[in-house]
Amino acid sequence: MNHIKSIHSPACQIGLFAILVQGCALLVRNSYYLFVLNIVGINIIVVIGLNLLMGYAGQISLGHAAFYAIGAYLSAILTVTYGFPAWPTLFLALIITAGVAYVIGIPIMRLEGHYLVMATLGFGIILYIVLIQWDDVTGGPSGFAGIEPLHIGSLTFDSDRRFCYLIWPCVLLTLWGSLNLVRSRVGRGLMALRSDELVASCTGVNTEGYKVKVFVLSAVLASLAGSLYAHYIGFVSPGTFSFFYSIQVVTMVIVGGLGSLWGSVLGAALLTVLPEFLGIFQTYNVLMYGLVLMVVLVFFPEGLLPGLWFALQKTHRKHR
Amino acid sequence: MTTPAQLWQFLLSGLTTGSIYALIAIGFSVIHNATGIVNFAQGEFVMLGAMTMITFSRDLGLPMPAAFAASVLAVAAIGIGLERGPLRNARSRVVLILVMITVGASIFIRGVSMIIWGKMPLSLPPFSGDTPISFLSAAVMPQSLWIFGITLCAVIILHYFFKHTMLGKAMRAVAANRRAARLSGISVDRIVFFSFALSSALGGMAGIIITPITTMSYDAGVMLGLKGFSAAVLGGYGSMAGAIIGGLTLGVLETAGAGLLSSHYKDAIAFLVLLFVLFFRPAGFFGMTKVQRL
Amino acid sequence: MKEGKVILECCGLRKRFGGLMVLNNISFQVPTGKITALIGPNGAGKTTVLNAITGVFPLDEGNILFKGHSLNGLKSFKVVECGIARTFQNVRIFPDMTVLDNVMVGCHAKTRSGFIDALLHLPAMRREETAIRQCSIEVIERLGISEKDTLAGSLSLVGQKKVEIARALASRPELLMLDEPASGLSGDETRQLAEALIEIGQEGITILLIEHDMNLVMGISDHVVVLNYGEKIADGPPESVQKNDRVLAAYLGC
Amino acid sequence: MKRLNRIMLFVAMSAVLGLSGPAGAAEPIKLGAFFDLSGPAAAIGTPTKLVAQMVVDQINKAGGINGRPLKLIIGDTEGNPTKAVMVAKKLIEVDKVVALIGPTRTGTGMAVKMKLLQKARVPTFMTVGGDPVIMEGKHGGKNFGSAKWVFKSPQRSSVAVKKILGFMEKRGIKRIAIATCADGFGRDGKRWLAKLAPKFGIEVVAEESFQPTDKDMTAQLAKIKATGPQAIVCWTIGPAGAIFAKNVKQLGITIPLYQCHGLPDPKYIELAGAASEGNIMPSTKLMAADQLPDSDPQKAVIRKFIHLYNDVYHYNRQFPINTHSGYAWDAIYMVANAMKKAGTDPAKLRDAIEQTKDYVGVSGIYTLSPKDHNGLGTDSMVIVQIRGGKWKLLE
Repeated sequence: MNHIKSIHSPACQIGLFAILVQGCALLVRNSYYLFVLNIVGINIIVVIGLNLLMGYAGQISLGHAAFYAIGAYLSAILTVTYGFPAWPTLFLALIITAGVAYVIGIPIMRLEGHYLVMATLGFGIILYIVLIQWDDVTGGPSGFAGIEPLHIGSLTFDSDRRFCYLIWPCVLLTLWGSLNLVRSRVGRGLMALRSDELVASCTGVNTEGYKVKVFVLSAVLASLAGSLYAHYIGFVSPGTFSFFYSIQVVTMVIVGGLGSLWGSVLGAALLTVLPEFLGIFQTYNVLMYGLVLMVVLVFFPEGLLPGLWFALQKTHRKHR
Repeated sequence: MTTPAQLWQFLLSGLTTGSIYALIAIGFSVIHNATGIVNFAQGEFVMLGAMTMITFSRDLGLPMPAAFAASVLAVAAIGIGLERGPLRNARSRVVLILVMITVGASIFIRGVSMIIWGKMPLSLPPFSGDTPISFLSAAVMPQSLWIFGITLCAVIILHYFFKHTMLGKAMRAVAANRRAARLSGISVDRIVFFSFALSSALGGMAGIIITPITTMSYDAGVMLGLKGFSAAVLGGYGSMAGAIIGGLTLGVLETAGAGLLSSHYKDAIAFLVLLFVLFFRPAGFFGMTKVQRL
Repeated sequence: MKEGKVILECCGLRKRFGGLMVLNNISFQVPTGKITALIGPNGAGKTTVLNAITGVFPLDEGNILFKGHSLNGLKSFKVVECGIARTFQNVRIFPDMTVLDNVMVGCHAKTRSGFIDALLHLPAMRREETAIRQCSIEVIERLGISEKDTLAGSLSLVGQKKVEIARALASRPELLMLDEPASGLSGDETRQLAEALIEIGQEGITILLIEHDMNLVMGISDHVVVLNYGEKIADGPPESVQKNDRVLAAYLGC
Repeated sequence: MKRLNRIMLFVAMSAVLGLSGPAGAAEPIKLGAFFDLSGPAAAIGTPTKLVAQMVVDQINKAGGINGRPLKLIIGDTEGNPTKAVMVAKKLIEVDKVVALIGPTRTGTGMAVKMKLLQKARVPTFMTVGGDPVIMEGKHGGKNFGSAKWVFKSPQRSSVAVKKILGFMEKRGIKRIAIATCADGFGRDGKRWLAKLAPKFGIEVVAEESFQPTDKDMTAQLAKIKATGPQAIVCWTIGPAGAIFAKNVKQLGITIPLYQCHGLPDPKYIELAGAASEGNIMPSTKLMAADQLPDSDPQKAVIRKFIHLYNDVYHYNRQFPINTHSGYAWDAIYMVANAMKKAGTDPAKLRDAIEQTKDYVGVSGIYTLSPKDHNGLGTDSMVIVQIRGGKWKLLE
C-alpha cells in the first residue's frame, strides 16, 4: 500500500520523469534532437495549462495561441525595444497576461459551449491581426528579431543543450504544480465543476471564480512558454501564433486525454514529433496527419495514454 | 468623406459575402441541431463544392446546371461519408471528441484535395458574364445577383421544408428534444444522416456560387468555415433565422469595418463586435439561453 | 438547544417563470433545531423555494433571512458558506469522482486554501487537506457507506443518496435541506433514513425536508408547511395540518 | 543497404566519369532544400522545389561539382516558423548538408536566420521575397542580427518599387493609391512605396490593406476611388491579387492598375480573367523571354530554362512558368559555381558565394558583395503589361 502510494505521489513520479528526460538529454548528441526535445517541452507547458482548463474545469479555449503570443511578444518588445532586463520582463509578462486573462476571462467564462469556443477563437484572431497590423511595435508579419537568450549569472542558455537545462526544469515545475493542484481542494472543486456546475456551486464551490482563475492560470502558463520560446528562437513572428496553433494544442490535450496530465505530456510529445516522421510521406503528410488524428480519436476517445492503459488492463484481466 | 453612394456599395458588397456566410452558417446549425456538435469540416465542404464543380464542368465538360447538381450531390455524399464513417463509429459520444474528429476530418480532406486538385488556386467562369451591373450608383457583378438569388431560393425551400414536410418537422423535433423525438418514433439516425447530407450540400453550393468571384484553393475552406461558424454564433447557434441574419450582419460588418474605419483592422473589427454581442447577449441574436432544471 | 428561535425566515417570496407564477407571496419560518417539512402536490413550488434560498436564481420579490441576515443576491456557494446545505430531487452526485472525493468537495465551504497554496503544495494546505480527509471519512462512516474509494456513479440509488447527504453534511451546515430524500426508497430504507434524520436533528442541525412520503413527514417532522400552486395553504404542527380542509382538498383533489 | 547503394552509386558514377576520378570523389555533396510544401504558400514552395530538383539533375548530368554529384535533401516548412527551424536544423545537424536553399517566405526565413544562421556556419541561399533576411544590425529599434551566411535570389522589394515608380514617373503619374496585403510581402511593399514615392515626385493619396484570405475588396476600392488617384498599386502574391483586379473592374475604375512583381504569373491571368487586361507590373525577364532583344545576355539562359521546364520536365502541366520560377535555379547555380571554386568548406564556400560576379541567371545578372547579398538592381526587371491574355514587354 505504502509502495503504491509513493508511486502515486507527484514528487516521486516527477523525479522518475526527470531522470528519464535527463537520460534522453545526455544520450542525445545531436542538437537537432535536443531542439525537438526543447520544442516538446515548450508545448507541454502550454498543453498542461490548457488541460487544466479543459480537462478539469471543462471549459474550452480555442484562443490559447493568443496568450502564448502575449508572453513571447512582451518579452521580445520590452527587452529589445525598451532594453528591459530579461528575467524581470518575463515575470512582468506573466503578470500582464494574468491581467489580460482576468479581464477578458470574467465575461468569457460566463459563456457556454459554442459561444465560449467562438469568444476564445475571436480573441485569438483579434490578437493575431493586431500582431500583423501594428508593425511599428510588433514588427508586423515579417516578425520581430534579435531577442537575446536568457541567462543566470554567467550561464547563458544559448545552445540547445543549455536551453534544455532551462526548459525542462520549467516543465517539471509546471507538472509538479499542476499535479498538486488537481490533487487538492481546488482540484476537486474543478472536477466537481466539470461534472455538474450547478451542483458544484450549491456544494460550496465558487464556480465562477474557479473558472476565471483556472483560465488565468492556463493563460499564464501559455505566456511562460511564449517568453521562453522567444528567448530560445530569438525571433517571433505571427505565423507561430495563428489559429492553427490553438487548434494544435487543443488536439494535443485531447489526444493525450482530457484530465490526464501525464497524457498531456505524451500528447504534446507525440504530436510535435509525429510530423517529423510523417515527412517521409512527402505530399501525403497532411493527409496522414488528419488520418492519424481521426483514428486516435475514433478508437481512443479517452486519450492515448488512458486508452492504452485501459486496453492493457483488459488484456491483463483476460489472461488471468 | 463617406458618401451615401459609398455606403450603398459597402452594404451591397457586404450582403454578397454575407449571403455566403449565411449558407455556411445554416449548414453549421443543421448539423448542430441533429447532433449537438460543431462540424469543423463545414468549410471543407465549401471548398469541395467548388473543386468538384471545376472537375465536372471544366474537366469533364458537363453543362453548368448538370455539373452544379452533380457536384452538390457529390459533396452531400462526402458529408454522408463523414457521418457514416468516423463519426458513427467513434467509440465516444462526447461532443468534444466528435468535434475534434471533424477537425481531423477537415485536415484529411484538405490533404486529399491538395493531391487531387493541386496547390494552385482555381477559378470558375461566372454563370452569366462579368459585365458589372450598376444598381442605384453601386456596382455589382452579375454573379452577386446569382448569389443573392440562389441563397434566397435555398432559404425559401428550407423554410418550406422545415415547416411543411414530415422530414423537416422531424428534424425540428430532434433539435428541440432528442429523446422525446426518439420516443415518439422518429428515427434519429435517419435525421442525423439527412442533416449531414443537407448541410454538406448547402456548403458545397456556397462554394460553387462564390468561386467565380473569389477563386478557390485547397486550403481556402478553413477561413470560410470560421466565418460561417462566427455567423452562426452571432445569430444564435442552431437558429435558422439567426444563421441568416448572423451571416448578413457579419458580411456587412466586415465591409463597413474596412470602408468606414480601417481596412487594416477589418476582421478584428468584425470579431470585436461579435465578442461584444456575446458579452451582452450570451446566446447571440436568436439563441435561447438554456434554462436549467433541477 | 434554544427553543422558539427561528433560523430561516422567508417573507413574501414571489417568482415568475414566463407567464407562470411559481411562487406567490410565500412566507414561512423554519424553527431552529427542529425538522420542518415542506409539502405539497407536484408543481406546488417546493423545489423552487429551495432554489431561491440557495441562490440558483434571483427572486422577483421577497426576502430570505438566515439567522437574521438576508440571503438575497448571494451566490450559491456563499449561501453554503453561511451554513446551509442541500440535496437534489433527482440525486446529483459527481459520478466520475470517488465517494470520498464527492464528500471532500462538500468541505469546500469551511476551508480556505486556494490556487497558490495548492500549486506550491504549502504546509498550511497539506494540514487542511488532512483535516478535510479526516472529517469526510468520519461523515462517510457515520452514514454507513462502506465503499469510499469506488466511483460514486457506480453505487446503487440508496448509496448515491447517502453520498449526497454525506456531501451536504460535510459542509457542517446549520440548516440541511433535503429534496425528496425518500423517493425511490423501499419501506425499510425509508425507516433507516428517518432514523438517520432524527439522529442528525439531535446533533443540533436544523432540517428542512421536502417530501411526498406522508408517513415519513408526519412521523418525524415538528412543523409542516404546505404549498399548492405556488401559494402557502397551511402552516403548523403535523397534527393540525393533517386536519386542514384546504390541505385535504389539495391532496384529494376535491 | 546503405553500403549497397553506395556501391551502386560508385559503379554508376564511375561509368559516367569513365572511371577517371578517384574512388572518394563519387561521394555526393548534400544540399538541403526546404520550402513551404504545405500551408498557405504551398503554391509557391512546391514549384520552387521542382525547379530545385531540375537544377540538381542538370548539374549532375553535366558532371556534378568537380566530379562529385549533388544530392538534394528536401524538407517541408509547412509555412510555420518553428517548423522551419526544426527542418533546417535537421538538414544541418542530421543530414550534414553543405548549404541550404530556401525557405519560401519572410517569416520562416527570418526564424531560420535568427535561430540558426547567426552561428551555424552554413551558407543559405533564400528564395524569399522580403528584405529583412539580408538586413543587418539595428533598424528602427529592431535588431536584424547578422546576415553573413544569408543570401537571397529574388529581387529586393525596393528594387521592384523603384522600377514601378520610375515607370510611373515617365508616364507622368503624380498621385497614386496603394493597396497592400497584410502579410510580410505586402508590408514590405507598402513600406518602400511610402518611402520612395516622394523621390519620384509621386504622392500617395490612399493607403489601404487587405488580408491574403479576403474575398472582397470593394470597400477598400470605393475609398480609393473617392480620393481620385491617377493609378492604383496593388502589392500581393496569390489569389487576392486576382480578386482585387476583379473588384477594380466591378467598380468601373478605369485608371491603370499596377500589380507588383509577385503576380506576373499565367495563373493570375487565369484567375482574374478579363479583369487582368491592361494591368501593368514589374517582372523578371522570364515572362517576356521571346520579346527580349537578341543582344540581351540573359536570353540564352532563359530559353534553356523554359525549354527544360516545359519540354523536358513538363512542370508546366501543373505549375505554368511564372516570375518566381527562376529563383531556385539561380540560387542553386550560384552555390554550385562557388563550390566548384572553393570546395565544400563552409567558410570558403560562403566567401566564394559572396564574390559571385556577373552571374547570368534566369532572374537577372547577379553581382554579390559583402554589402549586397542579393546583387540585383532595377535593370534585372522589366515592365510588362497584360494584353489579350499575353505578357507584353513595355520597357
